[in-house]
Amino acid sequence: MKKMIKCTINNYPVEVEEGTTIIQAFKKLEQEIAHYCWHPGLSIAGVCRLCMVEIEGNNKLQIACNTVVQDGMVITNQSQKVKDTVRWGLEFHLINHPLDCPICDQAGECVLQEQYMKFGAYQPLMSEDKVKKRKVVDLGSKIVLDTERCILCARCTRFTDEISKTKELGIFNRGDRSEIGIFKNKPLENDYALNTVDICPVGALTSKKFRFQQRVWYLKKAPSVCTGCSTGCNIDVYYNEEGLWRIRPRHNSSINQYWMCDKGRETFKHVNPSGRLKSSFRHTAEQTEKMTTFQALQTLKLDSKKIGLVLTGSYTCEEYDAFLDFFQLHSIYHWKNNPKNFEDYDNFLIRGDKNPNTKGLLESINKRQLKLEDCTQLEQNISHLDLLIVCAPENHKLYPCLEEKINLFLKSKELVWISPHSHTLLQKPINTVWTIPSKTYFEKTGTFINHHGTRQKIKAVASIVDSARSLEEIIHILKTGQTDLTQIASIRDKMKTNYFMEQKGSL
Amino acid sequence: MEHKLLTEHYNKDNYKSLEGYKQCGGYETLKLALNKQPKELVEMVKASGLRGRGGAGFPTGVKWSFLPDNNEPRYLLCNADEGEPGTFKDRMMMEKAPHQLIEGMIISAFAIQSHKSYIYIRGEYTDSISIIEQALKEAYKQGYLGKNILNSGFDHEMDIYVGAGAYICGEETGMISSLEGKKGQPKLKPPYPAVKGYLEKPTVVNNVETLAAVVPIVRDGAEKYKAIGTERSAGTKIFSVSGNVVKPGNYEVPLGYPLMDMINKLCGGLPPGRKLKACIPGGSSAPVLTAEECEKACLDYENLMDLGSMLGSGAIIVIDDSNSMVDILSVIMHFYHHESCGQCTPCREGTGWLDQIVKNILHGKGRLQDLDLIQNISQHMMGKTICALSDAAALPAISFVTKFKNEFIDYIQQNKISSDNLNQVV
Amino acid sequence: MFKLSPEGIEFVKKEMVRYETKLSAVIPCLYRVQDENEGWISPECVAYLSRLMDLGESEIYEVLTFYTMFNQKPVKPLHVQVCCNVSCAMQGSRKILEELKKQNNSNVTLSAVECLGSCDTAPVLQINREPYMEKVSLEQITKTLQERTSS
Amino acid sequence: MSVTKRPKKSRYLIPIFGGMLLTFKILLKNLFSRKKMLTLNYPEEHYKYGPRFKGNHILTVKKDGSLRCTACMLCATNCPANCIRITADEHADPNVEKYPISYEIDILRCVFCGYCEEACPVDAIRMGPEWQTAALNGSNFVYDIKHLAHRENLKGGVQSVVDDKERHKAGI
Repeated sequence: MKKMIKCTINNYPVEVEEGTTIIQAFKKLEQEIAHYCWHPGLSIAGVCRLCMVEIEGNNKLQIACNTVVQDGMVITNQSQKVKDTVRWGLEFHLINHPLDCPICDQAGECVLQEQYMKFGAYQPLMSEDKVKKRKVVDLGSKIVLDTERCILCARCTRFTDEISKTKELGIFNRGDRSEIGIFKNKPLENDYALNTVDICPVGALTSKKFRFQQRVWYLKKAPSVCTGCSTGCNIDVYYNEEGLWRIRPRHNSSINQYWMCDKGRETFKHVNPSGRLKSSFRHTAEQTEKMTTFQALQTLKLDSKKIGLVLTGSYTCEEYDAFLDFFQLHSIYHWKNNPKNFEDYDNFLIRGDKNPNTKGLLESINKRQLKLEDCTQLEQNISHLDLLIVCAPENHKLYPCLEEKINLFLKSKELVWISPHSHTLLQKPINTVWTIPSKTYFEKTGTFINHHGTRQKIKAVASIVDSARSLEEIIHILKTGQTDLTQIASIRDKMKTNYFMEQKGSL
Repeated sequence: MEHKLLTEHYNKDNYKSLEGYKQCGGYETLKLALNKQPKELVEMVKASGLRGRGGAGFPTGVKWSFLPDNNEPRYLLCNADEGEPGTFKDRMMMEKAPHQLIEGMIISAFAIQSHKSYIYIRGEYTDSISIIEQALKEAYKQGYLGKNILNSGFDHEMDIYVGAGAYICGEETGMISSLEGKKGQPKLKPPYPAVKGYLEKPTVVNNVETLAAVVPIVRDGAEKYKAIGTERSAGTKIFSVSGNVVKPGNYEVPLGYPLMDMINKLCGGLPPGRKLKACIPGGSSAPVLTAEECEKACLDYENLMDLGSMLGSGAIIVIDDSNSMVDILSVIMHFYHHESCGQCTPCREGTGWLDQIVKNILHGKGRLQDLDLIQNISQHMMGKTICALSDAAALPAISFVTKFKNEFIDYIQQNKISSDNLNQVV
Repeated sequence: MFKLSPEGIEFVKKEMVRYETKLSAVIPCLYRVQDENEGWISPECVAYLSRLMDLGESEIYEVLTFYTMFNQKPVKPLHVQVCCNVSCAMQGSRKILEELKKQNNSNVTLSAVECLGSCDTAPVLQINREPYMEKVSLEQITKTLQERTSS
Repeated sequence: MSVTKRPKKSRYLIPIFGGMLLTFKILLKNLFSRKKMLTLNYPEEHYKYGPRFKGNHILTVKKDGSLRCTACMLCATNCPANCIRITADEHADPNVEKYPISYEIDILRCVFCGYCEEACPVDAIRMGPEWQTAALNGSNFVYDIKHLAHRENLKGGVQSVVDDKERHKAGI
């Protein structure tokens, strides 16, 4: 326990831990303070010179990011002196900054824009020519750089130095000729490179994939948990009525801090309606029958059959519980994305287990003292089964062994394939195959348990495919023969009180 | 009158060799110092009132006493990256008396108990580099450096590091960055170098002249040194006089020496027929003094501070009436624009902006409101950055524009082009 | 393809252990590369040095572009650096530079540099990394350049 | 609510005749001096609106004939009728950077408020003098770039007065 000290910020008394910098105290109090170079996840650079504060008894203004709060300090950034300085600081930032906000992809979430509106001078004094620098510089397959828009806050270079430790980026030249760049033949291609785009306060670094796709003010964001691997990074999903557009990390000090990997940022594409399984089908060798999910579940005969269940780690704990409670199962199999590197870890965020809830699956199994076999065991047992239910992965791309496994599943007498996506192999089977659309993480509410055992709750944001049902809902239909979904909500509420008491990183 | 404390033997040819230096009593002080307690030496330097001769004028003994009291390795760095326009004293000292610097450094290193020191020399000084290299070799050979110096049990290694052309490396933290092999960008303070400097270890950075001055202090005692100069500016200082004087050069005088005496008596006055127009007393970053102010000026820290200028590195640039102040300011502004490291925004953008405005005025494209703008920009550059380079750019800009406003207005209103000998703008 | 001479490689190895950190050796090594590569450092040299010293290319490139004494473009055998700061400018150094530019000597690269620290002997210039030429006049430098060009 | 007292039945005749009188007066006037007639023989004759009239949209072009539009989507954002759809893409020239590969206005949804024109930072969209949106059944009422910038009436496109060089110098 650190010692707490008292100080006054803009006339509000506040108590902070010893060693806190002034800017952290400002953030804690939610007081506005202009800044570019300071980022809570990076070292202090102190170069933008905007977070100026006046400390009582000190004639000279101090930067808040590198000044530690001392007991009894009286700090303000509301005085005229500070306001003038900030206004001029912005003026200095803008004299060589191009005024191409209409083209710039950052417009709308640009810190420079925001802070100019709040603190700026509105009366440009510069009448001389701006310094011209390179535009649309290719930094590799992921990122585009505009050196003119760069305000040299050095966040990105600090990121590559300190967090990814790959050191691709550097600030070359000096004075107002300085520019961010990479060395000729070494592109910015590390697994975390796109974080530099997030932390760039202006539109200097933009992601090639997202660039010019949407203006950010058309997008809404929803908090969620990344389903790309078992780390369970906290994310914000940006979406609008046309679909999902991008994923950015959300701060969680105990899991991903401020970062996420570039692979995780791609885990929104499978959620979008194109390519989703839009209704249930019953494929047989002779014909394909389209039906609603409700119909399909009504027609499905489960009585007195030997049922095998294949589970992947992409479903929520609630779904596993519902499934395992309902069925009388002959055997349960765990389908891993890639058994060889399943335990891999790059010592930062990326794990080989490409499922968000493998821990949750194991927990549900262990709670019921069931036996979970590896998917390789299925080969021998498949002939004993009457019906095989496969809760397939949500994101097929993360499963390199997908086709091989589908061919195995197709050997069963009857196959129920529950997934947001279908597969061409399933459409021309020898025996009967049911494909039932399930929901993605964006459409369902539930709990994921990450690799460290942290429970994280996700919340349904929008309905994307109407006919899709979560496993819970499927069980509900099977149990009651009704599609009344309000009942599920009550079950969920009950579970909430049971499960989410001590969770961290909740939404 | 000159007071030759450091430069006493500079006219001797063999003074730069170890033998010559020893003949003039060299390395005797070191023996004296090694018999004292390190703490005693720090107190001695503190008592002598020696202040940093590089520009900032911070009391040297006080700087040394900031070092934390622990067993961490600590470094002594000698700042020989002399880049301030108008300054050339360090070059002379290194070329004429390398052993004086080395002796001063060994004593200082002993005082702060540092076992490793570097002399950071700017890359252009090829002569100085070879002379110091030679001198270090000699000193190692004679056992003044290395393990167990003069059987005192004190070890010290000294090496040189050659810069590569960046003014900002003359700033102490910039120099540390450069020495670490990075860009010479100044570091955030706090932590100060005395706590976390070179490689995050406690570090003391001192100017060549400061370190050399430790020798006479230890030799003659603090009292004697303190008696020279004025009450608060003790000791002698080497001034580099350049510009429009008959005999430019380095002159060692006690602090508090009148500026006009320096110009007229020691430097032989201005070229015949010329009149004093202005004088920059402390290198290009010091605010300029008008001819009237020069009459009142004495060369010490306080007096110049009262006149709104500063002693800086002691580089006196004398400007006569044949020069255009607009042109000189444009040269100075170009310098700071060129040398800004580009780290802090106000300096990076401000120096370029000032440079452009002054150039516009020089080329007859100025506007009257530009004069206010220069002052405004400068005002908001001062004290807003990590190091003092933006102050160094802002101070001359403000002083030139206020003190020689009419000349600037002339340029703006009459589109006057600069005087003949300065008309080539690079 | 640029390569250091065996002595050069030896030098780099030595410098790498001379200072407390390997990074400190970057500046001396860049000097060495510049000397062996006809007075300038190409990106290729940086890539080579980064392999030799096992440092990131951009780390070395940052240093290279920060300091003015490293040439990023090819220079002629005589790199004449004329000081154009206050004291020298007052003594007409800019005029000398201008005149030298007009002479258009094909063996000479001209550049204006900041204070060389020899203001008492203004105007001052430096050819390559040799000792300064002090109190130069246009005639004197023209003559020197002609002599050295012909030899 | 105001209540007017109804006149007696017989009194209606007087204003009816008054009205008839006026009608016939104008009829006769128009018959004899057709120049002073107020109505137009649409569609043979067209009314000429003032230059500020906000009619059908025009996308202005640069000197080389390419669109001035930078696809900033401010018009689409401001459009109260939600009738503008733009798809942006990367331009080969780094100074242009972004341009629309498709720009569609659903003219039947448009309310001709002129907000798109107001919002445009580069004078790329204007509302021109044309006002006829009528067309036959089955016509395309979603105007594309070809129609908006290069339709025949525009005679090779409308150039904006804003100078590109000046604009680029200012960093826009």
